[in-house]
Amino acid sequence: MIPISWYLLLSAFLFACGVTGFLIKRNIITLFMSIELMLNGVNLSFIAFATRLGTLDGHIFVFFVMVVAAAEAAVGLAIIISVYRTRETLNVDRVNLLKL
Amino acid sequence: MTPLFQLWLVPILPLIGALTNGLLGKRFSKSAVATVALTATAASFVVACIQAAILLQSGSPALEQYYGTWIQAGNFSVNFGIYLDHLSLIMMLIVTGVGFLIHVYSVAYMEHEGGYYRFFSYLNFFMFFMLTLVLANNYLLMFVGWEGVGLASYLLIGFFFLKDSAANAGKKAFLTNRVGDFGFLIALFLLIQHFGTLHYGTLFVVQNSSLSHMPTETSAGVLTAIGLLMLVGACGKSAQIPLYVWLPDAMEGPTPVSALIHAATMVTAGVYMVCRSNAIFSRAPIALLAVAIIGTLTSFFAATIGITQTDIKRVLAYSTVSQLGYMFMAAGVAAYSASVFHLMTHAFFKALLFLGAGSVIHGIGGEQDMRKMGGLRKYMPWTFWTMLIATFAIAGIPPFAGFFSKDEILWQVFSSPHGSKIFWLMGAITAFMTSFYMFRLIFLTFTGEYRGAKPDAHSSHGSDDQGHGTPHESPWLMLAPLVLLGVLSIVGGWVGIGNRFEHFLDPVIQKVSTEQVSAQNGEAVTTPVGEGEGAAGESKSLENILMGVSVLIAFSGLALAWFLYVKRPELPEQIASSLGGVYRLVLNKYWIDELYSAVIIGPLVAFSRIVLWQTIDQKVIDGTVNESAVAARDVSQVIRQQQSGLVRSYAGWIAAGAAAVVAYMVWMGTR
Amino acid sequence: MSALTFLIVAVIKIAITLGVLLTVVAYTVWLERKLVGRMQNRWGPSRVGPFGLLQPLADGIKFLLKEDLTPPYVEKNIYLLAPGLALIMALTSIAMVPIGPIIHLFGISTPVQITGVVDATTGQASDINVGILIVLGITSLGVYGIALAGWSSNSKYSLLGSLRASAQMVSYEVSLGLSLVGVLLMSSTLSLSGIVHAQLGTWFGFVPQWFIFRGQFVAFFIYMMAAFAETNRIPFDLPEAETELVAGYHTEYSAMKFAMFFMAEYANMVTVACIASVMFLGGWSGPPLHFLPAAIQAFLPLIWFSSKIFFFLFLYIWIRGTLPRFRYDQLMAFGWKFLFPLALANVVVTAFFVAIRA
Amino acid sequence: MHQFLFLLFGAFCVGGAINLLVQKKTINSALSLIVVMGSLALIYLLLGAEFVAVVQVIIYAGAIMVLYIFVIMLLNAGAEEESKGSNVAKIFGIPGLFAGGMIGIWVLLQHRPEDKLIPIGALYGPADQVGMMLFTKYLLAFEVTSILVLIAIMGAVVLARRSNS
Repeated sequence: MIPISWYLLLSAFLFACGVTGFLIKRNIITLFMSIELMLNGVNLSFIAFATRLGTLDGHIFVFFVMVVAAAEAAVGLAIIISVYRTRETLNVDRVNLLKL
Repeated sequence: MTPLFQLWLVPILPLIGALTNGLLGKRFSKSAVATVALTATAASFVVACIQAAILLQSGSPALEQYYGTWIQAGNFSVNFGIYLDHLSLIMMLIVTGVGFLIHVYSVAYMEHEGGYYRFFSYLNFFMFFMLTLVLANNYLLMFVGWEGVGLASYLLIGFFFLKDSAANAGKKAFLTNRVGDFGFLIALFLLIQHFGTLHYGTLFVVQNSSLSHMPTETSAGVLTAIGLLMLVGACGKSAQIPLYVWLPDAMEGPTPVSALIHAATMVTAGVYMVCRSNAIFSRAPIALLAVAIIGTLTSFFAATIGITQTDIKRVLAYSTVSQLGYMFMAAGVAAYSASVFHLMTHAFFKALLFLGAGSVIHGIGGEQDMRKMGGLRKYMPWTFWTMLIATFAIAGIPPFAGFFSKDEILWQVFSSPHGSKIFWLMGAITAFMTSFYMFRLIFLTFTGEYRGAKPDAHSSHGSDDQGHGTPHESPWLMLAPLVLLGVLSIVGGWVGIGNRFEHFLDPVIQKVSTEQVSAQNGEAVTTPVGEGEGAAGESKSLENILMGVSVLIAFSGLALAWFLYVKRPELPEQIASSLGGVYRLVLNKYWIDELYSAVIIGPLVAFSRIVLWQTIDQKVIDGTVNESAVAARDVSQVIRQQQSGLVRSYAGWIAAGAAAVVAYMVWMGTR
Repeated sequence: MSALTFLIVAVIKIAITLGVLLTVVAYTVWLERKLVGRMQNRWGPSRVGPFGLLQPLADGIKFLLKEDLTPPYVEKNIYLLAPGLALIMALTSIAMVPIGPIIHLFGISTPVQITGVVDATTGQASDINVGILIVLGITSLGVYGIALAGWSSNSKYSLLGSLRASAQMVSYEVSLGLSLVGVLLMSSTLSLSGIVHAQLGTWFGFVPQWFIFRGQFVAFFIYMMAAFAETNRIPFDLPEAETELVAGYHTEYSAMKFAMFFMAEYANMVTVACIASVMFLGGWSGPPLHFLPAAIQAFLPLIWFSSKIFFFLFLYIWIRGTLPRFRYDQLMAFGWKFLFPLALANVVVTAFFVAIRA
Repeated sequence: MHQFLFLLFGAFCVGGAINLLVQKKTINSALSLIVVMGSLALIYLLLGAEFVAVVQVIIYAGAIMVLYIFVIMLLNAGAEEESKGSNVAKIFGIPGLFAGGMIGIWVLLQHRPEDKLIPIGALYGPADQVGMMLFTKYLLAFEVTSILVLIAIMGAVVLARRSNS
């Protein structure tokens, strides 16, 4: 018997960790992984609420989130590869040609 | 209504031709271009004839067709509609018929000019707008045509746009017309304000019109204002004092253009408009008087100038102005039918004259100065005879067309309640001068010896690249229209015998006489009392006398011309020198252009340059723009520091913003 | 049954299964060496014990006693983690496989399946509803062992090998999963025992109603191809192509860690064989042989199952002895351009027929 | 039992997440992320969402993360270099983040009293029901996501292909 708020706190924590990672990490791949982490946190709260409300819709949304995550990973990693080919670096701070 | 009654076809066909030539003409061969243009015009003419027949045998005063709403603002609405009554019928037939003939003529005349397709596309374009003008069922649509023909004439005057004079002439015509259009527009606004509609049917048809119940304005009133403003518009378009200056310069355009636009059709738009608005003018005697005065002055004035001009086309131009003045004079004495009648005959013979002049110019390789012509009769007999016919017509010698119309006008001026003897006198003198300078033209051009040096191939008009040896007759393609128009110039006037023409126009003209208006009820107005016949019934003898007088005048003009230019060719110079200043004054067209440029244009330009341009535009407007741009740049200088190109800082902002949003939502949710 | 007995039974089943599995793995190696030897017209191991039967034991001892050296410049912890990961993943998935029907021992009745229990209400054997998916998941996790091994050992051969391995396994997992979809459609369940139960029964009393006989032979073919690629066996053993990359991803490994990879590979073979037999060959079910004595009848399911496993292992070895190795682009092209569309087509056709039947 | 399992896997999640942040090497971050995902899958199982759990393992751990690892190996991404980026992230992002987190926790604690307790397997989401919903109620969204994935595939191919080929 677990109060739902525990799940929610866990998911919030995961999400927060994802955001923090996105903010403090420099490696572009790690940034993407932080995004995945955020998505997972959201998924957890989806599932928790689905159980709490006794409906399966939450599960469905998790599927959609996963699909989007997969697509995002595929495209993102492709972008990473092409960026690496041109800029020879994975550090986002060095990929800043767009400024000024 | 019979399925054959498809008025929209009449304007649309030339438009199709214009678009076809204008868009694809570059790829067409000359013959193809000509075919397209001619087919469009001819078809339009045929359709026009069919429509006319339908109207006449339908017996109804007017037929109208709606093709949907154009503007819908409150209870004021303008719709695309075509309105065919006897007036617009005549105009339509003139435009399409003469237009077609001139198209035929142009095929040969423009043979060696550049921009062949451009020319015909413009010409068809003009036809479209002119037909819109005459067939519109409301003033706004008419105004569209009005502007459209202005545009077309601008394009055609400036057809040889490589020539500075041509381009300037085009600009001049356009600007001068704008002045007139300004007045016309205000007149339309007044109409909308006071009658809430621009639709002829609503305005003029007696039963449902607030206008036709208005009394005649003894003193100045709204109708007077509308009438005067319309007159301004008409002056612009029909080259009346003070806005006539553009028409002589418009002769820079190719001669067929001068014939079609600046003699036969467009310049008569003003007359058409005045006659169309007769219900208004008849109720505004002051405006009517103004029309008459301006018409009379213009005709007299232009005639005097015409005497001294040596450029064949300019002579014709001034005679056109003078004849238009005649029409206005007629309209000014509420003799609208006479005015329209003269409009028609004038369309015939003046078009013929221009085409003949064009044929002459064409024949001697672009020379336009009459002093370098002469003796062309034996080189180009067809041209000579046809032009002679036209001259007889314009001089008002029976039984040619001009005689009937001119005589009608003079009689009306003399007899109608709005008319006066002074008008008649001036008109008569003008008639005298007219016949004088017209025969002067004929004699100078066709009789005597050929004074032209060997004309160079590349002179005034365009790039006429066929080297002319001796003068030669024009090809049959140009002569055929001459002949046809010649026939029309002879028989065209006969329709006026016995006031038939006047009666034909009765349904259009609202007879407004003082007592009827004081009676002020519909049925009194609806029973038309033929003013003309009434007058004619009483004083047939007087009319005959006047007729004789005008014929006499015409012949005397002929005689004088003969005396001066055939019998004693040296006299004119002597006279000119003896007259001295006066002659120079007239020769230089009274320095009207110089006057305008000094009084109006100069100050205007100076004002524009100094105040509008250097002060308002450069300092205020540009200054505002530049300053705001500078300010934006400075602000951006500060802000753009934020665009570091570092993804993570952007992410940081996003996170902060999201947190703020969440906090706000929670706060809203928990209070 | 009580939680305690459940626990005890589970532990016992795990112990037995693991033991058997490891033994099978060990003796698969022996069998392979023997068979390939015969195919190449040599004896193969024959010194240690009769027919060299003790050879695996000797090998094990050798692996244990060899010096366990760790090359410098390797990612230490990952380098150590990788073999364990590989082996664990290989051994785990056997837990889902229904090896036999319910047996009754000492008054306790339980299916011969680690994750299986007897449904109290129906008395039927039941297990995880998504067993097959779990197997697939674990198989997909098996990639990590190889990938990490290759990457952590900081050598270009290993890196290339692991790159190849991960790409190849990820690609072929798609075809693998899709090839099973047909069977799942027909059995309309995801639980392995359920699938086995769906294949019980025979035509004319002796032809078993296995899915391979019910139109899934194409799927079976696809599955076998994909399985060979999954387990990095010839003709798909590009990751450890000794002629190109010394030994692929486990070039830098030695002694017991190498042995772990070795065992993982063979355990994977066994697992794949189990899944194949369960999905297509009816698992422990088979044509009833009534003429056999009851004592043997009791063990018939296990016999059937083990014989199928043996058949598959033999097939592995046979093909290894027969076929040459693919080129890498050929491998990928085969996987994506042939197997994948074929599997899709199979799914569509099967779904069509299932829909018609329903 | 249930609480014990939840706390165990939750601890795994937290540890993995934190490890993802503190690790300097990309590969370690990836592995810890895998740990997080695995334990999340088990938590899903606790919540009765077995199908989601398995799919989580197959798709996330089995496919997506393999892709990450693959790219990490391909680009041979070692330890991340220390480069001074912008401080905006640290100045605004993290405080804002913690502010948001605090607010979230506060809200949760606010609603603690009527908080429902979830027994193990309170909702049981077997594959067939989920699939039924997926193909009836959410069919349109499902198809749209399939299109999305297709586009993603093409995009990935176009982006990652060498320009000279």
